[in-house]
Amino acid sequence: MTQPNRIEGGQVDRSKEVKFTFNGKNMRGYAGDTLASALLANGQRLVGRSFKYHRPRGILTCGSEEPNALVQLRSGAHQEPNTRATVTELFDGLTATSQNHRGSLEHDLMAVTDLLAPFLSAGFYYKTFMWPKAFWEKLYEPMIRKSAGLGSLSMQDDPDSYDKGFLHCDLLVIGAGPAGLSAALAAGRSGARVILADEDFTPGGRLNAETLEIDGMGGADWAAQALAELAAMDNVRVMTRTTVYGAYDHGIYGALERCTDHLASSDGKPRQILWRIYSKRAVLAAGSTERPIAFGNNDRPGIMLAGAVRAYVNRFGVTPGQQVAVFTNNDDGWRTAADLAAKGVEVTNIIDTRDAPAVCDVPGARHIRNAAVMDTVGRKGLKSVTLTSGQVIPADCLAVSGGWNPNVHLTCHQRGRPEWRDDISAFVPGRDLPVGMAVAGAANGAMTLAAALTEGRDVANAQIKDLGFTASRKTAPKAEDEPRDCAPMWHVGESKNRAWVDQQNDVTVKDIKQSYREGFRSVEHLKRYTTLGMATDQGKTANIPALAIMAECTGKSIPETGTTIFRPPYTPIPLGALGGRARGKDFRPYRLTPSHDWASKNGATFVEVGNWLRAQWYARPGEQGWRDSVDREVVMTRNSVGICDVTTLGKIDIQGKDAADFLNVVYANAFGKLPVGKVRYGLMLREDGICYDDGTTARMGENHFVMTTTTANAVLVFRRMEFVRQCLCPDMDVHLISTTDGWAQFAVAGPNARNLLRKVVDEDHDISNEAFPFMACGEVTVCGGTPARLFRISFSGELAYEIAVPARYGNAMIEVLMKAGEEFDAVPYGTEALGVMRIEKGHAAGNELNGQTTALNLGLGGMVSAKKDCIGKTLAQRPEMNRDDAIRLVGFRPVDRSLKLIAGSHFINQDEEAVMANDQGWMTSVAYSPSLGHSIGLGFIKSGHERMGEIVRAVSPIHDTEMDVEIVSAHFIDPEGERLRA
Amino acid sequence: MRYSAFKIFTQGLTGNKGWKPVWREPDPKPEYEVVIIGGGGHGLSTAYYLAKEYGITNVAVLEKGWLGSGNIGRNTTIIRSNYMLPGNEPFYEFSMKLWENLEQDFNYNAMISQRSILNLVHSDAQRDAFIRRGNAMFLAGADAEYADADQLRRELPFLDFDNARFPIKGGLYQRRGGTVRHDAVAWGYARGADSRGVDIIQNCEVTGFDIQNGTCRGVETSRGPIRAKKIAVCVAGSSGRVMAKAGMRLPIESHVLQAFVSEGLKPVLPGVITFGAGHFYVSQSDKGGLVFGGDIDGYNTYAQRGNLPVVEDVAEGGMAIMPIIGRARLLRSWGGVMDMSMDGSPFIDKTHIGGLYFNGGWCYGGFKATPASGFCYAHLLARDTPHPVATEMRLDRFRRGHLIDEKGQGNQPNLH
Amino acid sequence: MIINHPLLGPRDAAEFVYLGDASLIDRPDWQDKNADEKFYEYGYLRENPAGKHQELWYHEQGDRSWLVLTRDTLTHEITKVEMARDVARARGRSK
Amino acid sequence: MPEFTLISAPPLAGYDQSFDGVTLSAPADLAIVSIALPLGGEAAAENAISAAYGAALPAPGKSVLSKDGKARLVRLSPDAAFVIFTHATPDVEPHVAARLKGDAYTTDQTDVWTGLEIAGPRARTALERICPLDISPQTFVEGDAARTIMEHLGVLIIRTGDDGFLLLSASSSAKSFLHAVETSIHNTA
Repeated sequence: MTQPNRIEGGQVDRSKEVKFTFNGKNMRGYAGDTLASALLANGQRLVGRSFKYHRPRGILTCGSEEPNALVQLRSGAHQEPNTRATVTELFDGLTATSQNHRGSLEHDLMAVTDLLAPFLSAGFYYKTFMWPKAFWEKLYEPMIRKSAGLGSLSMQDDPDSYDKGFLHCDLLVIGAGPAGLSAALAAGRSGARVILADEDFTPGGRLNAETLEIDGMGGADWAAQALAELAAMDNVRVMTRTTVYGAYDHGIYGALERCTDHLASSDGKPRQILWRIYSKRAVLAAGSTERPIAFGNNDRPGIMLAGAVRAYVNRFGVTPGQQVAVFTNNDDGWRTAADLAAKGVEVTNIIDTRDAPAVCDVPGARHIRNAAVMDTVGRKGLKSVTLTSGQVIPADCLAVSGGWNPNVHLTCHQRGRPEWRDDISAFVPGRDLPVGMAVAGAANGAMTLAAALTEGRDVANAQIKDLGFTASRKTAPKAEDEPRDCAPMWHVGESKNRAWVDQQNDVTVKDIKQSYREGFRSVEHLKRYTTLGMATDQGKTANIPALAIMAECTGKSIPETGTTIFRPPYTPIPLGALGGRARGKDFRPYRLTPSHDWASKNGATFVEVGNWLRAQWYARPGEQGWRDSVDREVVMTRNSVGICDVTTLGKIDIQGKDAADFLNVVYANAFGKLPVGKVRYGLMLREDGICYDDGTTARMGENHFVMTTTTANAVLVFRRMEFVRQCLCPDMDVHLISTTDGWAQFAVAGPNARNLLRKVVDEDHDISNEAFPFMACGEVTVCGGTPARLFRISFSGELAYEIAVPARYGNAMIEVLMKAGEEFDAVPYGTEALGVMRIEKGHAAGNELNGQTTALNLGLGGMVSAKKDCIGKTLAQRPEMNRDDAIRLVGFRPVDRSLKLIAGSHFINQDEEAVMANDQGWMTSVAYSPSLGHSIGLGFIKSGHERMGEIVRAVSPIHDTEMDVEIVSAHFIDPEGERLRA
Repeated sequence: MRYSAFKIFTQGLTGNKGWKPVWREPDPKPEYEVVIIGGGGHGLSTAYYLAKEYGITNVAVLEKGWLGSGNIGRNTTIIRSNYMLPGNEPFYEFSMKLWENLEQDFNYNAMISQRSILNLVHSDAQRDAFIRRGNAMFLAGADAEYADADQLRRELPFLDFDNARFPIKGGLYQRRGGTVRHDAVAWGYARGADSRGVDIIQNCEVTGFDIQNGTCRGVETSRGPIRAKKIAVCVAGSSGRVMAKAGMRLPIESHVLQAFVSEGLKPVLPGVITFGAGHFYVSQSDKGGLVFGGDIDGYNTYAQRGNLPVVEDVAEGGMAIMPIIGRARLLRSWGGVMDMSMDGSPFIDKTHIGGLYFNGGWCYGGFKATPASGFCYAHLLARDTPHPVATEMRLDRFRRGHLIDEKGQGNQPNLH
Repeated sequence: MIINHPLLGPRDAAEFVYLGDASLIDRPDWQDKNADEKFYEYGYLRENPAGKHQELWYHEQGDRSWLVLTRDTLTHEITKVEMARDVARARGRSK
Repeated sequence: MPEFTLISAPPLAGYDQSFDGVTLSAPADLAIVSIALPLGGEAAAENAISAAYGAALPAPGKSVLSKDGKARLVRLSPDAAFVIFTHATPDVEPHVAARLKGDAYTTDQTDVWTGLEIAGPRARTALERICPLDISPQTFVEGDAARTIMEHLGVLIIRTGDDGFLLLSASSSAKSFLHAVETSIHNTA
């Protein structure tokens, strides 16, 4: 197939033909094309349908501001909706399909909505679909939802990978057009570290699209030469295909680099990289965006921005039409006419809104002064335009120029407001720029090439001088100031037919007028009511014309009417890139206990506890489910001995002359008199008096303690203790360091615990009950000299120890413990059995220490020492926290012992209705107790300690069930604690 | 002007030229019975219910910018009543019931869409806590449903069930939860209040309070002094700034919550999904955009913008739980300033200054509360006693030790 | 944001954890006769200014120091960064 | 002879890989002891350190080698430092304590951390993907040390050569850490 609209020239590589398909049609283009330029080359003017009215649409622009030419790119799991053809680099094998139509693109059944347009004006949906009430959810909304949205996700997992990265520079230059290149050259020559980022695959910005000269050479050639110079500098990093999408605090910019989007396959490498750029200074040289003029039926395929038309001709060697008319209110529109004519494209008419002489000579073109386009003909492709005079001009392409808007977007990301400049009839960056940012070139309202080059250099020099660099003395490149006169015209008032302002969201001049009429007059109301500027192009071509039309309605000036600011991102960013590597199992790091390998070889099922993986239970062959394993682990531990990896508990090494005093501040109970060689249970409160954490702290020496925290709170407790140390007690000699990962720690529990340990702990350490009683601790050696720490503490209620060895020996240690325990039928047990045993003992854990309960609630009120201050002491004394009917932690058992208790059920008194006003408390933790042979639970209930033996209802309406339960002591097993002291 | 399909039809035939302004643009009068400071969702709903339910129409709503420019215009549109504590749940369920009848009540289609909200469960402890909450919802007359992993796999096959770092073990549904077209709520209330005689005065900034002998008699504004018997502050996000003018310190910090919307997509999500373990929640708007968010940035700020770490954190959560969204693009992000209170719960109360009332501290629960907040505030203003579902939302609760701390995070606002 | 650590130089705020108003340094005396009221104010009431704010940040992914930043809550401009320990001493928290 | 023996198995023991332009290895027998300077006893502690190692404790964010070149002193914060050296057996803390003669508090940190040495001309390019710090040659000079966060993991990075870095991260997440660094190398290859 030929490329009927391909003409001579341009930067495409004609030696590299590229095959692609659009809606299944085979087409060809060249390397260096965008999908849009290739579609135009192939004569494909109709490329999509608009959002609301399903109007046939073509290509309006040649850049990221494109509202119409959105396609679904690639197929299968790689399908990429809403992709702008104008910035999609063509590659061999590219497939694209059009979006938002039912039936074919050419014959979209939904186009009927266009006929209903009079009834679908701005905000129509707020005024209807209310009757009958039930119809909204059942009929109206599903209908609206089905028609909403443009492209579709594949609904498959994104098959590509993404990466992130961090870059640092003295000066970030955003945009590699003339101003950006000039800025980067100046800064680069001074020796500053420069990053130059540009969204295009060929830097140069408008230089690639123009026929202007710099230093006597073609603009594109000059750009290539400048890039070569920059590339040769060690201190400069040029990043193409990189969009700086957001300006964040203190000189941090977000940037997206598209690494493989121009290739058929990513080949295992990241598709895109999300960079965080730390800059000391930045120069925004983002150029400007041409704005359209609104007139009747101005949305037809073939009606394009004039600068884009000339870009397709000059850069890509493609003419968007064979018979082109130009409609302009400014001098720049004339460049399009002149450039096209020079390339042999027929330009029939130049329709200028101004009553002014020709800007330049355009062979073959008729100059129509003081005129405007009022309407057009050609549903799926422009055929002719009608002027206000009634004259009809045949054309298959209308190049429209309404002037240029500086790309101020990034200047607004920290809520800076642009300012209006009358001389160029446009908003320019305001004074409140992001810190460190300066703006140069067209983005700053320097609308000519010469001005952009000079400003780029000057602004960059000023920025780097601030940083202490000496600016290079090289002068700015030379170019002419091209004519830039502009007489603003925003819409053609004579137009009778709908004139589009926001083409993608189908917002017309009439909608804006209606919005005014209904009182939605502030810019924000206008946007929200009409959806103007809310489409994927973020209103880059629509916002300013809309504002101008609103200004016309209000009779105020444009700046008085308002401004519109932009938010990140500058162009849409794939969520995959923002997520980086955080996918699947890589979402967060894994923390593995030292016995992890052993556990996985011995039937362990693991459970996530924060970032840790812990063995939940160890299944043995023949067991029918987890309950079998857990029951066995509990029974065997209580009968003989069990071993549990408890490494995940936080461990904090505390040293210093004031360490004991320090512990008195952070713990509710007193630690000052804890003897060396002893462990004490500690309760920590938050400053608001609520229980925060608990654990044991061992005194290893006069000035040396080892604290354990819960797994979940290890980091938080450390943080709070540092707060106390540095901010509340700055002159205490106390030092904290985490040793959580340093020690592999195992609980060895059960009547044979000592017998087992006796075989492992070296003989010179006496661990008899007399020498090493309950709550003793000390440094020992195991297995012939390996240093270890031994603590006689018990969570299970059995005779128990925790033994810690350096983590490198952890996997070996559990093997040794199991081997030594063979004669006692030792079992490893997991977190489930641990949980069962602690419930049997009535120990509080995370479900009870949930951040809402006090020491009083937990039955630990007596632990809060009256003799000293501690964090949380005073606020814990507030009256509502000490009510007589405060909830208390107690035990529960089902009256019918065959029933299973439900954690999360609420307690209601007998004969009372199950409503919130009668709520007595809730069940926190439940377990099947193999020791007792029935379900047991812990829970909080009002005045629970005074209600032993009472029967209440445990209701769980979410399960549509309830049962009678008896309030009992939380200590289901060995209430006197004889076992643990054995 | 009553809205209906017929009205749209007749207007359409005549070029849509007969639509009238939805609200007047009155100049402030020198005195009102009630002046409401803040023309956001809560302020406008307060005015609406004052007029409609309590017959008080001599009311002005003073708005510094354009009406609806507060957090009603910058939230993620979710409504739900899936709270746990007695201080909250009856209030939010009252709000839900108001939502359910709102459109017919104020004749404006705010596109209330009860598409369901799902809180994913990733651990047994979380399941226990969610069951407790689901049961509390039932006790307060709301609906809740616990779905196990198999059910979710059938209903939401696109979630990452097989390769997730934090496996999905189930979830707590509230089927009546969902989303609302947020701006339309402000406009509907404004229209309803205006038509009942309330003056909505935009571009009118309160610069000070006229407090004499412990009683507030009016306000100073950028459009002159306005006297009133009762002054009702309702400026969540700016509460600190405004109440400082009355010399009050509050149990509130201002924080920014970022929100995000993707490009428009054909239907992806049935309802709202929250992934607490990954700091991510998402729904899909009627226009097709995925609307999502996560945690607050975490530092005090009044700037309506956030920073990159949270943007990336939110997207990481999204990609981890729902890797089908990788090729959808983030279209826009923005930040709203939240009144983060000391226990994560709000205030609707009198102050110690006579005639001065305070409504704020909504954290990021403000939007769903809009109807009940307005209703209860109107009740308090009209009757001088708290509405029965808002009895615990008092400023003195911290002094008394009565905390409404759903998350159990304590007196650190950025943790709620 | 970037926090210019007094000892370590500029670091991304992502390395830090935020706590709140630096008045949290000024923990009341538990034996004060108005201790209840003072702890209530300490624990719950905040200036929450729109403008300069002194606040506590913890360099968790760094040197574990607590810092007091003076930061503008309207612009996020940071004008001062001090070691919290020094501030605490200056505010009389030495024992 | 004890009945049982324990075999040391640090998480990344023996890891040693070469990629195009980068080598990555887990140093064997890396020993780490933390040193805390007592309040009011800072000068004595610093003197003891100088005496023991023949090098003065550097400023926070810096490290120096001991006079014999066998140990590296890393100052982490005003009152905390690490001494890093090679030692195979789990008895390093008493050794260091003895050398410091009680003038500082010491804690064994060896098993808390896992180490990776990354070196080669492409080391910085790989680290760019995970390290938020400016580690360009002129900014992060030899001996500079910084704790930061990479892929959600706390990391102490020390520049040990022209293009060589020692990375220390928590030993429990060693595999995730290795994966993060390897992925960076792969992604930049």
